[in-house]
Amino acid sequence: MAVAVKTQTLSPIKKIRSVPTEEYYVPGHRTCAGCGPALQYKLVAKAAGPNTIFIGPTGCMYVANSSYLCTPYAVPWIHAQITNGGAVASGIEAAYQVLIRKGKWEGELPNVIVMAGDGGSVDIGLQAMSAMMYRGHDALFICYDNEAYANTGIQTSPTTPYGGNTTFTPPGPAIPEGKRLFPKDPPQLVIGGHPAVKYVATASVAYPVDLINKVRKALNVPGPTFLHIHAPCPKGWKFDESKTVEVAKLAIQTGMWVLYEWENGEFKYQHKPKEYKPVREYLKVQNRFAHLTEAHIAKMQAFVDAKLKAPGIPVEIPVPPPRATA
Amino acid sequence: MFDIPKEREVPFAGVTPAPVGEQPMMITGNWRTYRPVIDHEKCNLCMNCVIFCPDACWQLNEAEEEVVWNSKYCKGCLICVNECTTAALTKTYELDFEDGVVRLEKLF
Amino acid sequence: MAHVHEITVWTRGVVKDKEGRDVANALAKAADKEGRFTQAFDNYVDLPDRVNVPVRKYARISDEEIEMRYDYENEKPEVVVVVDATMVKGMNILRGMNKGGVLVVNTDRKPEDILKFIPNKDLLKAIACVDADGIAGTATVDFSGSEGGVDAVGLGAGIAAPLLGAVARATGLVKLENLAAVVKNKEALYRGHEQTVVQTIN
Amino acid sequence: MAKEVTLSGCAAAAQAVKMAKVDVICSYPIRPYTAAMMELAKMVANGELDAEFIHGEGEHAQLSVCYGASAAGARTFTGSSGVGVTYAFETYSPISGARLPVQMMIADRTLDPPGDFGSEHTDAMSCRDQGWLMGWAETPQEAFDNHLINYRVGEDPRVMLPQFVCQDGYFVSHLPGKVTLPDQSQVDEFLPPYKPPHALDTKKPVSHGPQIRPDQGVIMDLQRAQAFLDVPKVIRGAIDDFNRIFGRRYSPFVEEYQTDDADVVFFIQGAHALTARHAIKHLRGKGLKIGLVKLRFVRPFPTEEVAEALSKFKAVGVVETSTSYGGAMRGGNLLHEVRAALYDAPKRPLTTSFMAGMGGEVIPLQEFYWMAEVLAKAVKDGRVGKYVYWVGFEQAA
Repeated sequence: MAVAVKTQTLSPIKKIRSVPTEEYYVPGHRTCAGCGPALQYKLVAKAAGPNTIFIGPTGCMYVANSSYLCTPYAVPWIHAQITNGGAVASGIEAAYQVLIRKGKWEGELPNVIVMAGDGGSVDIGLQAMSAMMYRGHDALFICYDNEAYANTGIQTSPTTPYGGNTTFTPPGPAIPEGKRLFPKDPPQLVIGGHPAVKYVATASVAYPVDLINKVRKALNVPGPTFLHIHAPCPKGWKFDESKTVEVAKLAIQTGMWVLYEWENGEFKYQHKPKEYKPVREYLKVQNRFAHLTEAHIAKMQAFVDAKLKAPGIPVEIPVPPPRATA
Repeated sequence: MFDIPKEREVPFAGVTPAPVGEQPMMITGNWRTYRPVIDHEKCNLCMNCVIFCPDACWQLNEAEEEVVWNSKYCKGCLICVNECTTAALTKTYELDFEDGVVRLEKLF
Repeated sequence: MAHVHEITVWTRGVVKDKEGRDVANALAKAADKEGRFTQAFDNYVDLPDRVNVPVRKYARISDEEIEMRYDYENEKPEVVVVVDATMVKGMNILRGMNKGGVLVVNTDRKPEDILKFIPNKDLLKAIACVDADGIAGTATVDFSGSEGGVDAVGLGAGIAAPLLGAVARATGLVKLENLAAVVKNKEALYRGHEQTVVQTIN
Repeated sequence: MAKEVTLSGCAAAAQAVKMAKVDVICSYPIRPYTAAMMELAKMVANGELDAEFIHGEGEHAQLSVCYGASAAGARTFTGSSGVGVTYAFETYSPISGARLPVQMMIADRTLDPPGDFGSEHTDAMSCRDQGWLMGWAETPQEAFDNHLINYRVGEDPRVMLPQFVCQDGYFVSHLPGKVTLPDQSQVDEFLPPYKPPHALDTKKPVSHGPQIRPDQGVIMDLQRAQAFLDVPKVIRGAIDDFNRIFGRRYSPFVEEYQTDDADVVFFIQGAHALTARHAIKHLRGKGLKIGLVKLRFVRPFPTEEVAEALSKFKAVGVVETSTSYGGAMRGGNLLHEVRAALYDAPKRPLTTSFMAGMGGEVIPLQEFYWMAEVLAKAVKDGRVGKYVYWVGFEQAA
């Protein structure tokens, strides 16, 4: 009886020059000029290679990429509802398991990758993602985080930072900070309750070699894995589209985003700055934070300071006022 | 059978073939207001433009040892100009060039 | 059927999306003031807009009730406004135009510099060039008026204002004073009107 | 060798799914369909069935898992009841639009509030316009057979549509009945292996379900509409083969009982047809010329067959176990379809609808007698009193 296994080992790379030249996310898609999520998609597809199936829950990376009966995916790709990326991936992985076992399909178990936005991962898609991880399917769930429902015109999501101006959290005299709630922590959500998951990491478009290596490691590790990828959105965050990588880098330099790996219970940091810049540096380059006052910024700095103590440590956040809206 | 004009046919169940190399049905070179222009003399092949382009519009030509720009798809975001380590890339207004015309009859 | 003046505005998603919409909306509002029948809307298929993507905004003006309301597109524009001049390289912006139309372009260049990129320029009666960026300085980026929302910022604070001045000058479709009544940056509107270079073609 | 056993509808469904050599099963518990999954879980645990058995985290996930697995080329099975059926609602149209022949068993249950385990067809009927085949079984035997017939029809290259295979909760799903289990070789002869036309295959990459424009959306709608125009022919072929291979005598769409000289008939789908037959036997003993027309597929609705069958009679009583609040017929779902089918018939019978078995109550013989009385009176008066009667709660008008 054939057993569905991956014998492949995707090897790590050391430098930018060693990044594979083949593209599996090809030019010709309707994503924004300077799109962070598109950039991470390109890198993920390169890292994973041809033996890959992408599942694309609804979001920018569905609608903008597959606009009007054409797609940029050189490997098999399937649309999923925004609700069910994890479940569709489960079905595909299970199908390959049984089809290989029964001799109905010959070849290696493919890399099954869900490419979900923040909403499709930790908001409406959370249930399906969690179940995929609980059941132990051999699939990689990627949350490309542009910190809003960008496809529908920039509405707040559970990862939109405190103080973010979105079309559902506009600042106004009654709610001067715009978004009042502090964000969910997706990797901690995964680590916290899914014993089948042995590898979780955060990544950023600012560090492509690190990102590629994390994708490869996640695909080499058997069972479900999770990557949380910071993907700045020039439209939603309102910065010049040439600054996507610069903004991503600033997030790491200010501690707004932390690069780490979690493997079998151990945390390891990557590209950790020796000294963090003030959060203000990050906020001031994005117009979504233009309305914030000194008091708001101080609140945000306190949140980041607490968070930087260590991943996984619960952050004491200022309790939002009782009538807080998302 | 329904009478579906040839030009309006849609593949069965909307399943479409995967593109090879580029997606010819979504040409994006007409998105640019500015284009990156390279001075190969200054380029040290740091590869930042290649790695950071969301649209894969910079590729390394190994034989020629130089990076090559794809005018047909470049949307003009200029991340490459911003991330260029040697100032080999400069932002230049698209109307200064006669080439790079992608005249689509219809959008999409 | 009533004659409907169709105005198509070509602009770029996100960065100049609101400005393009402002041009269409302001033309319709100004014509409203003249007691005419009007429509102004985004092309639904172009949404959601992405940074730099070509998108279309439409206005329709008529002296009688306009019977087409749900058509996504202007089939036969008689005025085409280009908010970003580089779009002339990318699209057949005059598609559907009958002979005798007018093209209004936001550019600091001369009409002939633009016309060389327009192979079907013989459709045009005139081209009008105005340096709207130079006059108004900036483009307003705001999403409140997109997706059927109500604009919370106001019309014509940015480059739409001089472009509207140019449209009035080149077409006479709406009166300048009615545009002035609906546009925020009135000075830019007037300067646009004054500084527009109109070149007659046919 | 074929053998006769006693099985509930749930157990019979599981046997059929096993003999169909299904590849991926996704379960989630809800009464009353659950036993089908319990049976399949045992078969997998015992090594009788080689399938991936996935515990979904809800009905939405069940259908989503099957969507993915079917797209990857696997034969899939899932099922649900009541509010579980409606919880998965989002997934139905994407599955039929993607033309994936997922099979879903529905053992009917009322929709809340409040929780009621009783059988009503309202759960399944509320999904009838999602591009799935849909039909009911009267007995565990018919349930067994329908699962095989539906795989065969749904996976036919001319069809490629998902299937709701329905049986009344409790009445069929829980009550044991005689089932003739065929030989595996018979099933293999009837049901070829699933050959997906465009599986997600890394060797032949394709994109499934890209975004489309409105002018492309209508063409996709036309594709499904065409499939539904083509499917009756495929069903007829499948039923012919089924009858030949398994020695049954199914009609593809409508089955008639005691209709040769009938003046009035019950029109019905599912379990209660069984009681209706007995009621008819007794009513005939009293001299009433009454018969039964049973519907086997409500999607595709066999318009011509229904019109032809029903236009012979003076009055038709549609016995419904579902309702449409505020509908044109004041409640009768099937009556909408029946009257629409009869509209162009040269001779139209009187029609009315009976809300019977609602809430999952039994429809006793007496209620069928009462309905027969209403029909007889309608014939005598030359008119029906009402579009809909809630049986047991109102007088014959």
